[in-house]
Amino acid sequence: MSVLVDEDTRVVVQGITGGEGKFHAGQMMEYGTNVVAGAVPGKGGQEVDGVPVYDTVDQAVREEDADASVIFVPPAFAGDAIFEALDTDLDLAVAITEGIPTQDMARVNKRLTETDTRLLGPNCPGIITPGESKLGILPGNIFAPGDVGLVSRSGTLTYQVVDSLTNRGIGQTTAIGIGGDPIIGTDFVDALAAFEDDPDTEAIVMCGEIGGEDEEEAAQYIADHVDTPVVGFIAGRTAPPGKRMGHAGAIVSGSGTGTAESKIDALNDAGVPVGDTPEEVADSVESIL
Amino acid sequence: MSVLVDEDTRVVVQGITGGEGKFHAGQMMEYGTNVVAGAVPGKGGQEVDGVPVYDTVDQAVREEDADASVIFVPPAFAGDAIFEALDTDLDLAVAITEGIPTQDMARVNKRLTETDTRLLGPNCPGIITPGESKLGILPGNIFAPGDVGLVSRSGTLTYQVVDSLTNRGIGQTTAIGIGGDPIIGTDFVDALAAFEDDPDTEAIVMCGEIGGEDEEEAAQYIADHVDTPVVGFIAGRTAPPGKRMGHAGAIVSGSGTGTAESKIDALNDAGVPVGDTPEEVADSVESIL
Amino acid sequence: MKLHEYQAKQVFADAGIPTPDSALASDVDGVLEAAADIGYPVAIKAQVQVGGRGKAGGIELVESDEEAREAAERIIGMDLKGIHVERVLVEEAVDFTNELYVGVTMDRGEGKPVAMVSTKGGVNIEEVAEEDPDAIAREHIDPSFGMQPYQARKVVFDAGVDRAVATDVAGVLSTLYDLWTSKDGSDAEINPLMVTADDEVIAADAVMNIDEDALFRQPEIAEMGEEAAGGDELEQKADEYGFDYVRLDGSVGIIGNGAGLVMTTLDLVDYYGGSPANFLDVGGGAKAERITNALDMVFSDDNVDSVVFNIFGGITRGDEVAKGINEALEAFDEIPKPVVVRLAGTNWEEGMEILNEDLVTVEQTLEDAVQRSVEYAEEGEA
Amino acid sequence: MKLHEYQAKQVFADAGIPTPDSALASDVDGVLEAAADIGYPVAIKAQVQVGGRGKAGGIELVESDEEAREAAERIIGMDLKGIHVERVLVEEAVDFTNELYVGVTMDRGEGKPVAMVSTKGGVNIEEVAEEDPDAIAREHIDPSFGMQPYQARKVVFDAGVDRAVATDVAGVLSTLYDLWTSKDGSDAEINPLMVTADDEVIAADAVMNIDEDALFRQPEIAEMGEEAAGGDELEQKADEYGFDYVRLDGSVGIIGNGAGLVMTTLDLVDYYGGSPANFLDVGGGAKAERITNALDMVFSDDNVDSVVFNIFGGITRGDEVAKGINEALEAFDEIPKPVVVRLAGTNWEEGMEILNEDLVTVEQTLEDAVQRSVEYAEEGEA
Repeated sequence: MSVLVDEDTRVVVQGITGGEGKFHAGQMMEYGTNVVAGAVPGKGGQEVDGVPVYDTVDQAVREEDADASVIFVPPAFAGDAIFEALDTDLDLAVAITEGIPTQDMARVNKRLTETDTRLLGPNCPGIITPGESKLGILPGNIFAPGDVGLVSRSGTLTYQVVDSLTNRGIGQTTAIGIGGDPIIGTDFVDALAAFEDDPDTEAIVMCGEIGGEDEEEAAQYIADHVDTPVVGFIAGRTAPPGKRMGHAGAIVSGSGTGTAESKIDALNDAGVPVGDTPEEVADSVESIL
Repeated sequence: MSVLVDEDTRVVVQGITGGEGKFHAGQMMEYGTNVVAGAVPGKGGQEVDGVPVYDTVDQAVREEDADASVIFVPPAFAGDAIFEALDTDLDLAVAITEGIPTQDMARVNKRLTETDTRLLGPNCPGIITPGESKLGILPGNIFAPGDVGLVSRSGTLTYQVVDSLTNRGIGQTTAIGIGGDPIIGTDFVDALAAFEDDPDTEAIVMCGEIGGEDEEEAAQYIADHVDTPVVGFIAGRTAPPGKRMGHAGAIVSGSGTGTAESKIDALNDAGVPVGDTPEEVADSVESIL
Repeated sequence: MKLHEYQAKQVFADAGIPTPDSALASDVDGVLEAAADIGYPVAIKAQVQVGGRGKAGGIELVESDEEAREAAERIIGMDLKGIHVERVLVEEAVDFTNELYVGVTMDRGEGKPVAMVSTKGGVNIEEVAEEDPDAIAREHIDPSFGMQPYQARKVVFDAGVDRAVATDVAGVLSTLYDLWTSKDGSDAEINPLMVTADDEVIAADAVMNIDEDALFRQPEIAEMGEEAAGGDELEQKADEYGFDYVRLDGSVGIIGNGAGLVMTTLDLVDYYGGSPANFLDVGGGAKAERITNALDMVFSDDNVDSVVFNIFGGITRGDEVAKGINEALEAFDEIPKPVVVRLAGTNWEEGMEILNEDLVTVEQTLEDAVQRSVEYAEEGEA
Repeated sequence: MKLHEYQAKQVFADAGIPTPDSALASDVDGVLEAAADIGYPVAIKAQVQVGGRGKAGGIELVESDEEAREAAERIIGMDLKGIHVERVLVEEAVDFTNELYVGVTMDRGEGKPVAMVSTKGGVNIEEVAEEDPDAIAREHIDPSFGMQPYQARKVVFDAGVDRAVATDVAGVLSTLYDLWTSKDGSDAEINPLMVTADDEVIAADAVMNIDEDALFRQPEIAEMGEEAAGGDELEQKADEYGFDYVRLDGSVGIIGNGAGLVMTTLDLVDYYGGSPANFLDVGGGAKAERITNALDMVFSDDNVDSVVFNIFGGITRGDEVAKGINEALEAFDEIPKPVVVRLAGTNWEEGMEILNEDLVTVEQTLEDAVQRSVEYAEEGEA
């Protein structure tokens, strides 16, 4: 089994006529994702690789009975594209776009309280249920079906950890990249809840990084609600306070929370082993399964 | 018994230092209303007729444990005053102010979906539980405690109908003036639901008027959910289509709904007798009790 | 408050919505001068606040000075549905291939703004709404966020607007929404929004109604409103006095406080066989002077044969009302029309004491007061 | 992006926030001229992007030409926490009775804007936040509605601001919020907002940081940003190249793709006993030229003794990376520092084939690559 997406997920690609959108729509279809429509204003009636394009997401969802969208729209227009996705009956919208202005995301964040559509991202690699469906830009070939649920704030770190797992023959139920921006939709807690509900997920790997307090909140949530074993990893142990390290979220304020130490302590307190290296994470998972 | 307000209701008066606010706060207290605080920015620390004034509604609510507010604030600032009231733990905010710009009320209307505080009004006479508490500008002396719940879009029409009832010895549980503006908080359906839940309300009088479709919706609600007998009255039978009659809400579009005829038909279909005159309303109520 | 077409067009043009070249004129020379500047053909359009101007002969397309002179002479000064035409807009005639409707208004039932687009523009949109409601695409707007770009596109595409102009039409709609909010509009409409052969869009008409309750924060619009004032002479007077007043065609003049109660009084006049001459709400808390003005209003209406005064005091005080009635009537040597007064509520007893019963007929109940006024009116007509 | 004080003050003043008279100067004559215009006493304030300017000697209050000349000579051209002072703001010295703090920022945990007011202004507000958090009143703002007037008042009254100036302070806060939204601010602060003896408020300092992701729609601010650029020479270079780069003080240069993975690489360098010289994220989908630039960056750092290149390809392709590495290194007669490369993910095999193994050390795993680079660095230091 899996969480959030599977082989039946019907996907609309917002921005399918753009360079990124077209390339990754192709990659997704090659992986087996059921891409049923594209949505690009003014391009309705066209086709991209056999996929019909609509002028609005609403039309695409209604005509093709889509239940998820992936957003490849430049940052200036991505906030609006997310709003458009949230104003439909979609179950899931995955925003890949990096560099969306924070105030646009604050407005999206408010809108999220008013919709039943789940947002993943932005600035995330997407989500993959190995062997079934991938929504986003994750390199499908490093994943393998299996029992481990993975949730991560970082794209390439996810690949690194997954690679370590897959190389040992440990597959994944679903891997979720929640994105590194300060304001995101689905967060660690949401993803952990989804994995906890999935009977096939035997262990969860959670890759966090410095900045914010999401990992601390996740640790509390694990202590209170998660029976599935969790293994953690925190990037940025050596980051100096006050410096922004790439991800907008990855800034250490120096005020005690948000540091790697506080996150690791919180996870350990919740009974979550935290690996010093990606290989140690894989070791821990191996010992659990 | 009563609905929404009773002798225990602790009231803060927004705008208590203004002419209207001061006068009606006095009238309310004279009637027995438990006015515990005033709220006027910059006037915190003062007293009005022994009532302590605070700079913010939040402070007034926290310090005096208020659970309802009455808003006497000029139209230019009333939208903001309502927002302020809705952002507290108050159960009820009663906006008396007439002439609030419609777009301000559209924003308030959105905010109402996000708060647990009930709004009554604006442009309404308020609410009274005879013998216990009055919030607003209704002339207390025409009301008497009793078994009839009354809800009305119009202030003076309410007085007319109540007067007919009281003169016959028929008292009221609570009388609610919902206001005549196109966008209001508590509507007929909300008031009907409250009266239906009140074991002491033996009959309900509902005074509507032309314009909008609230009476039609109320008729449907009565048919579906209200067992308490209801008597109706609709003002504006002789109003020509397309003319605005005082209340911003009282405009007949001429497109079939919103007319007195459509409202009376809808109420009759729901088993509600509609009086041709206020005295006929009183006759009907008398025959029910 | 309704702006004139030329005013609304100016507001739209200032915000960047394409409008035809035009100039305002109030005499024949002005029309000819404007037409020469713009170049024939031009439309000459009466600037009056009535619907169906075209059908009523208030709009004419002309191709020469001769035609322009003829049209100007006919239209300027004409009586259009009761309104005197003082000015015309002389406007570039635009060749079009399509006519769209674009509008923003408040959906009072939902308590939300709504944006509307239709490809059936250029005709009476209310008729379209009734006969073919699906021909109008609608999108409700969350007023806290405002109209999002995708919503403008959505309603435009849903209406079936041609893709070649969809982006431009969505842009016009977004601007219209922004104007509607920033100017406190109640309705903002462009009908038709013309589409030209080379896929340009241009606002051939412009409607902008403003929420009167918001005029205090719209000084520029309020100034336009002074120019835009129109309508019946008595209704203009009511505006000056600040009354909610509607003129009807019966014979019983009606004055009261509170819209619901005044409407009920009208209904009772009808119920007892009379016919209301007007709706006049003096509002809450009226003082003596306001009452005097109200009586002046109603006496000014030649149709009125009797007057019924129905006040149920809440914040309005009976003694103030009585004082106002006395003052108004004592100014006459002879009372022009019989006046029936019914006072109830706050200070009604004080009012009764003050009231000069030589000048008015007093009744205790609403029903009696209305019946008596209907009788007086019948006598007056007889 | 952080604006200079003088730029932020101009933005604030244009929006109607009271600021002291001031002028920018870049030499002694300019300072004296400005001081003469403004009138003594004036403050001379170094315009550099570092905290604690005052304590570091970058701000001086002067009362005469003599003092002004002395201060200007000392401050202009001085090195303030590593930054060369090129300009000073000469500013009217304001007499005050109170110093407030007023700020707007994004609460990332809540995903909402937050407005803050404190009567403990004029000092390091972060210290106040830590030592006496109740001294700062906070109000979260719903970004769909924007800051409501009552919210500005609420946070001002909750902070205990004197009623005599509360309305003015709430007005400044409202303007600050509007600026923060309209200019895509990440932080907007006034510290101190001075209160004068006659109850006027005036912004004695101004902080405005802008969301870099929003600069595309803030052309005026972006232009200011070109002037505002500052910081370490290498970090300026990184800005030009468009890298996320942070300089550290170790000896292992680190290049990778994706913030999380690069941070992990830093952590592993530390784990295996080395010390990172930098954080450098080439981002997603980097092409050969970008890789070449990244190597140029790292080689420019004298502290670097070895380089580890860790790429896990998703949208980044191993062959492009390999091509970039070859191009960068083939330009040297002698490779300046040993480079360890680890390629994984998309097209890693193609990359391995292309890579000139005479110029770099190739490792298959992240752990091996890091360990090798740490060894090289130790050798280099030795």
